[in-house]
Amino acid sequence: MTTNEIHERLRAKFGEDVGPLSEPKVDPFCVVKAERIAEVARFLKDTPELQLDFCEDVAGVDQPKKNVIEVVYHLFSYQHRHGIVLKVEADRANPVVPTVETVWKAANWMEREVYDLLGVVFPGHSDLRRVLLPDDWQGHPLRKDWTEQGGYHGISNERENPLVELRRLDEKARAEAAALAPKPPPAPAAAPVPAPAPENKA
Amino acid sequence: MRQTPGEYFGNVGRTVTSFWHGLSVTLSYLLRRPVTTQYPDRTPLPVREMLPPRYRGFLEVDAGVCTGCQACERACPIGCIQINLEKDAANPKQRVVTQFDIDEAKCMFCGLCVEPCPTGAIQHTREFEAASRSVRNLVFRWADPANPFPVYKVDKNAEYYPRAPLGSLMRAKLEARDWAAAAPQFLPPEPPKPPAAKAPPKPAAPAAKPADSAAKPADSAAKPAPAADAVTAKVAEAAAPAPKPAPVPPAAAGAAEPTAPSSKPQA
Amino acid sequence: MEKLILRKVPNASEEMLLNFGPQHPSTHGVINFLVDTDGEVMKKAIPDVGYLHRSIEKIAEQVGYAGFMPYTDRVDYVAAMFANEGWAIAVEKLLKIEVPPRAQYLRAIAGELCRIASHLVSTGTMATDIGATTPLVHALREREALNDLIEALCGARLTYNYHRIGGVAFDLPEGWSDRVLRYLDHFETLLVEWDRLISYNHIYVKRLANVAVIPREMAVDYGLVGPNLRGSGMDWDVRRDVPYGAYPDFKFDVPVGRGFKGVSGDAFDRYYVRVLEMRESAKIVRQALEKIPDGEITAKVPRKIKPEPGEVLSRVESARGEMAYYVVSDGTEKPWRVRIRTGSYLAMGIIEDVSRGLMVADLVALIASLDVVAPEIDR
Amino acid sequence: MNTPASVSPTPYAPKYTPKWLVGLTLAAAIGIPGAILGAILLLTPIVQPATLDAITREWLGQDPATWYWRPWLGAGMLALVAFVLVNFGAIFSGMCVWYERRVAGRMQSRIGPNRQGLGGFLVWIADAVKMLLKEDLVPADADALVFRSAPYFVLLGFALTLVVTPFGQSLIVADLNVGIMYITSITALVVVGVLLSGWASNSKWALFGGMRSAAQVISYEIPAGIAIFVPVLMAGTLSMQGIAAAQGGLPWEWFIFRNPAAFIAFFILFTAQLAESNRTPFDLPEAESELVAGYLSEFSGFRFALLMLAEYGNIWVLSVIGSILFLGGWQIPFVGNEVYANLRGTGVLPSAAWFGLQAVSMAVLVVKAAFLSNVIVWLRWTLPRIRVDQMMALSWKYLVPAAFGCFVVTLLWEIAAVEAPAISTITGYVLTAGALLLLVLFVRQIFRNIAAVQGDKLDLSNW
Repeated sequence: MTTNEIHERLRAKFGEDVGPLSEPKVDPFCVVKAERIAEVARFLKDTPELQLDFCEDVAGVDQPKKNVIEVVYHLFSYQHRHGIVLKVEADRANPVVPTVETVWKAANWMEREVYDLLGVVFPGHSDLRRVLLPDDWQGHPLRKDWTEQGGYHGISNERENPLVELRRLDEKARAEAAALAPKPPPAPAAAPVPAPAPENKA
Repeated sequence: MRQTPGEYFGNVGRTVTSFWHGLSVTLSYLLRRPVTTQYPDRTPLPVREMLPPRYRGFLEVDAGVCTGCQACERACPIGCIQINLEKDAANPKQRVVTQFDIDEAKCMFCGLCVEPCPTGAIQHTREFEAASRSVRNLVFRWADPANPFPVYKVDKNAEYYPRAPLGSLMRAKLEARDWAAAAPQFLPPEPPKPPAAKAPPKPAAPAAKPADSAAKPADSAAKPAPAADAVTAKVAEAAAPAPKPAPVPPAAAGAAEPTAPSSKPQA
Repeated sequence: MEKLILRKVPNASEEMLLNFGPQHPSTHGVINFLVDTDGEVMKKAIPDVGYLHRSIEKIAEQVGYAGFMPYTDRVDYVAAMFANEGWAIAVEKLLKIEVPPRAQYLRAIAGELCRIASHLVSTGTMATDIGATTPLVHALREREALNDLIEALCGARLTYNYHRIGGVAFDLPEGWSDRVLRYLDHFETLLVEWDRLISYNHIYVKRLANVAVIPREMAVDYGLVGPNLRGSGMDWDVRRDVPYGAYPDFKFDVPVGRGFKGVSGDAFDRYYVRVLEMRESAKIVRQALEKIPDGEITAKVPRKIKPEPGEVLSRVESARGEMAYYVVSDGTEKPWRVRIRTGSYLAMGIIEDVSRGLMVADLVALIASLDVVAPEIDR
Repeated sequence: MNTPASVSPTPYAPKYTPKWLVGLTLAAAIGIPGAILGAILLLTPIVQPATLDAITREWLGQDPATWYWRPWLGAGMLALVAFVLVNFGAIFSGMCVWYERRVAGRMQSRIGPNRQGLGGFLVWIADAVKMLLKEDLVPADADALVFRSAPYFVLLGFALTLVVTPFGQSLIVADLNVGIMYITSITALVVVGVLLSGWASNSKWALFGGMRSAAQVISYEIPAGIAIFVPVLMAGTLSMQGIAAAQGGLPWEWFIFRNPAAFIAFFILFTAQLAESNRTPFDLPEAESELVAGYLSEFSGFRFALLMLAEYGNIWVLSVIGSILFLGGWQIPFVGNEVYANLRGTGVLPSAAWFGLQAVSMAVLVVKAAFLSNVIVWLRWTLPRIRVDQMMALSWKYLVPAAFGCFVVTLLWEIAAVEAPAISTITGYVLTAGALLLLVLFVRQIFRNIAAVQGDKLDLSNW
């Protein structure tokens, strides 16, 4: 069964709650209303001739332009060797998507990861905890507007960049060399010198 | 659980037979030659010379054939190469490289910088031993800021580029260095007033994380500093495999072979 | 905060909470298992991952398409070739590039050699976790020989970075295929010795057979992939069923666990499926070397990799099962979102439910038989 | 390399062990065990009460019955011998560690220790020195007193067994008439020490290890105890020397081949003693991949060294027990027990020829014990570890019934042997021939293994 046929079955069952199939740029997908996703998933898995028993991937994508967070479900059927991509769009302010863990156990950990990294809440999930990040982590890093918190429990995440520092030393030495007669690069004085931004970075 | 007599005595029998095989295999290894080599001091050759020619060791730059095109700098995903070009004070037409630094501590030896190089000036050597007391000493400087080297003019109909034998320059550097040498003393950090001056340390920060496996979750997803965008944008445009059949990708593998015939993998 | 609460030892009870890791000889990598034990029997074991999280998916949004290739090495550094391949295939799908056949074959050769190397680590650590020290060293010895071959091919032993978008980086070195064939002759005979050394050892069989059984439906439901899925009796292999690259050209069997020593889906099946897969990979490498075509090793790729907006999922059969790259492009030079779906991550999801009622020693066997690799879990 | 710059300026030359170190290694390898065994050879006959009495009477001119210092003389001599024996245990365990690492390396296609002296032989001395220099760490929440004392229980359980383990025909500190029972009871001290160390460490891994060890040792005492009674029945005595004297120097005169039940009982005893000394496949108490180091987790420095000493010393003890009970012990072929008595001479001290013969008997015993130790090491690097429940099942469902069966069969066998002594002799010939056949087949199997793997060949270089 092709993706189009699966999509038609969905439209027949759920009507307008299942959006149109996107024009196949690379992989076509269809947008499903968030509140119906659990039923859609149950339908896709239990219908014998669909039988999408393999929840291959549950991924979250942050779309600030559309002000939504997409949760993408890649479904596949070992039996019939066909698949379909579903998308659920959740509001960025408070993203809430019903869990499909009850349909595919595989969704358990993948939804946990989506919650962890994008902050999508899945009501009904058995244990919605952070997976990859520490429990006391602030924010959800895969959101586009996430800003790095400086260090973690006093552990700095800054590393000096010797390349830049060496350039600063060179600038200083050459400035002095230009000022006075040429002499070997002196031991660094304490005076901070404003280094111009490297041109390839600016 | 209950056992039939067959299972009961079958267990004994299988145990005996399987031990017979296993013990005979292990004992037979006493009569075979071990495969380990006694690194570093009991090998027939220095280990660097037993490595295959394509081995991706420390990066080496031959200033003699460097065109100063900065393709390697753009190709590097983590920005461990830094090149600074200026006009020569003597004749303004001549551009000179005042800084060509490679931070081997940050380099992940992916070889992406070697491919876009038009002349094969930057290549991976088979050197891998540069233990150093200070990580700052792992920055290899291929241009002397005091007297910068002029960029190399490529002439179109040259058969080959006069590149020094691969590894010779790096070997010389390593022979000269002292592993316990004092680290260069850096200038104190500046006041964060000019944003441009604060920016440079940033871009490497997010990208450098996977290089050191000790990365903390805290490092997850550093916000891309504006400078990072600039760097990585250049990466994307330049890191594609060089389409023109310049002697580069062959040179990456081939340059070592003529110069190092005895370096065929011994294994 | 629940994880922190879990760490509290329950007082005034017969039960004991073991922090099985993060530094433990038999958690492969840095994983923590919160094991609730009653004597030698486990109530349950709760995996606690994330110690190796390096935010590779976030990094992908900041380095370009080509620049991300070295990072994929770090996703699963025991079998980096497949992460490379998955990323390359995904971007090629986005760019609609046709990879030249010689590059396809080179990818297959490198991948299968890498699969053997990875399975060697898996089976060897399995034996060590069960308590036999010698097989691991034998396996690592063979892996070193394979690493020498791969090193001669792509210049690195661990983080290969061999694939490029549109092809591969290097062609075969001269005399290399003869070395590979000579090695495979040695390796196939050595697999027989391997079975005699450890696979059929009665203690080993008794430790693994009928232990940590995962029925087929459960395996599918929990999204197990690769050898773990096949060990549960599911006859599925992406290389054969969703063909990619040069795999349609090769003839090879897909070993499936049908209860070699116990019931289907037990730890021994998952282990032995890997042993059999090594043989199949050797067969594939032989065929590929035999009929590798001439020609280019890289397709024509624009210097600026700038795919049109769209999204794609690429599936490759990694050593730890199906590895899927979900890439969303917004038309710029940097991917908008990269999602790496790895086998180990989902395999961790099943441990809590399978571990109920096992013994502590069986937890070790379970972890080893699922062949989880910490960096692939945490990415 | 024809690129001059890429080779190091100094021509490359591999560095190998210097000559003087080779000499030192050989001296240590021969001198240390030679000295300790020689001391045992000389001292053990002297500390026998009879000899001491004779010395007191003849040389000191005192009546041993009344002389006040006589007990102190005996005590002093015994203290000296005890010192020698403990040192022997330490040296044996040290050398066994080196040997095990070396053999393990070879079995794993490695070289093993190779830096400290020739073949890395001095590594065990270096290890000992290192362990003595390490900090003697006691965990903060550990039960300090018990934690500190536990290793001594283990050491005691090992060292006391050396009192009745013979080194030769009369090279034994005290030939107790209940020698073998004494050993089985004393070795129970080891489990006390292990249990204490597991408990006192206040570490979950250590606790696991201690409990496992307790369960294991106690349940394997039983098959071991029953199996021991097979040679006891055949010899009619409990004394180690008596059991050894009841056998002969030639293989078909050994108890293991004298009746089929004994043949099985030997393996039962061997297995059970493996379990008692926590060796693979029974190393559950220190299962590295499950319990990080088991009851050893929290120990360091000197106490760790003591535990290791006891563990490896036990290898010697159980090898000696096996060879004494079943493999003819110190019996020299074609040398009957009366020869020793004839050579003894009438002097206060035995004659030199007697000492020579004792040395030969010691050599015979050491060779047999070394062979068994070798087998133990070899097993460790081949076999996986069994699970706890399987360990219990093996003991109670397999070994105990089998051992008891052997016991009963031996009982009947001995009754029959009284009627027809020939059956033991015939069985001896038959079983010896069978064992030889197995040996030949095994060697053949080994060479087949090497030939089976493409590209591997018999190669003894780089030993």
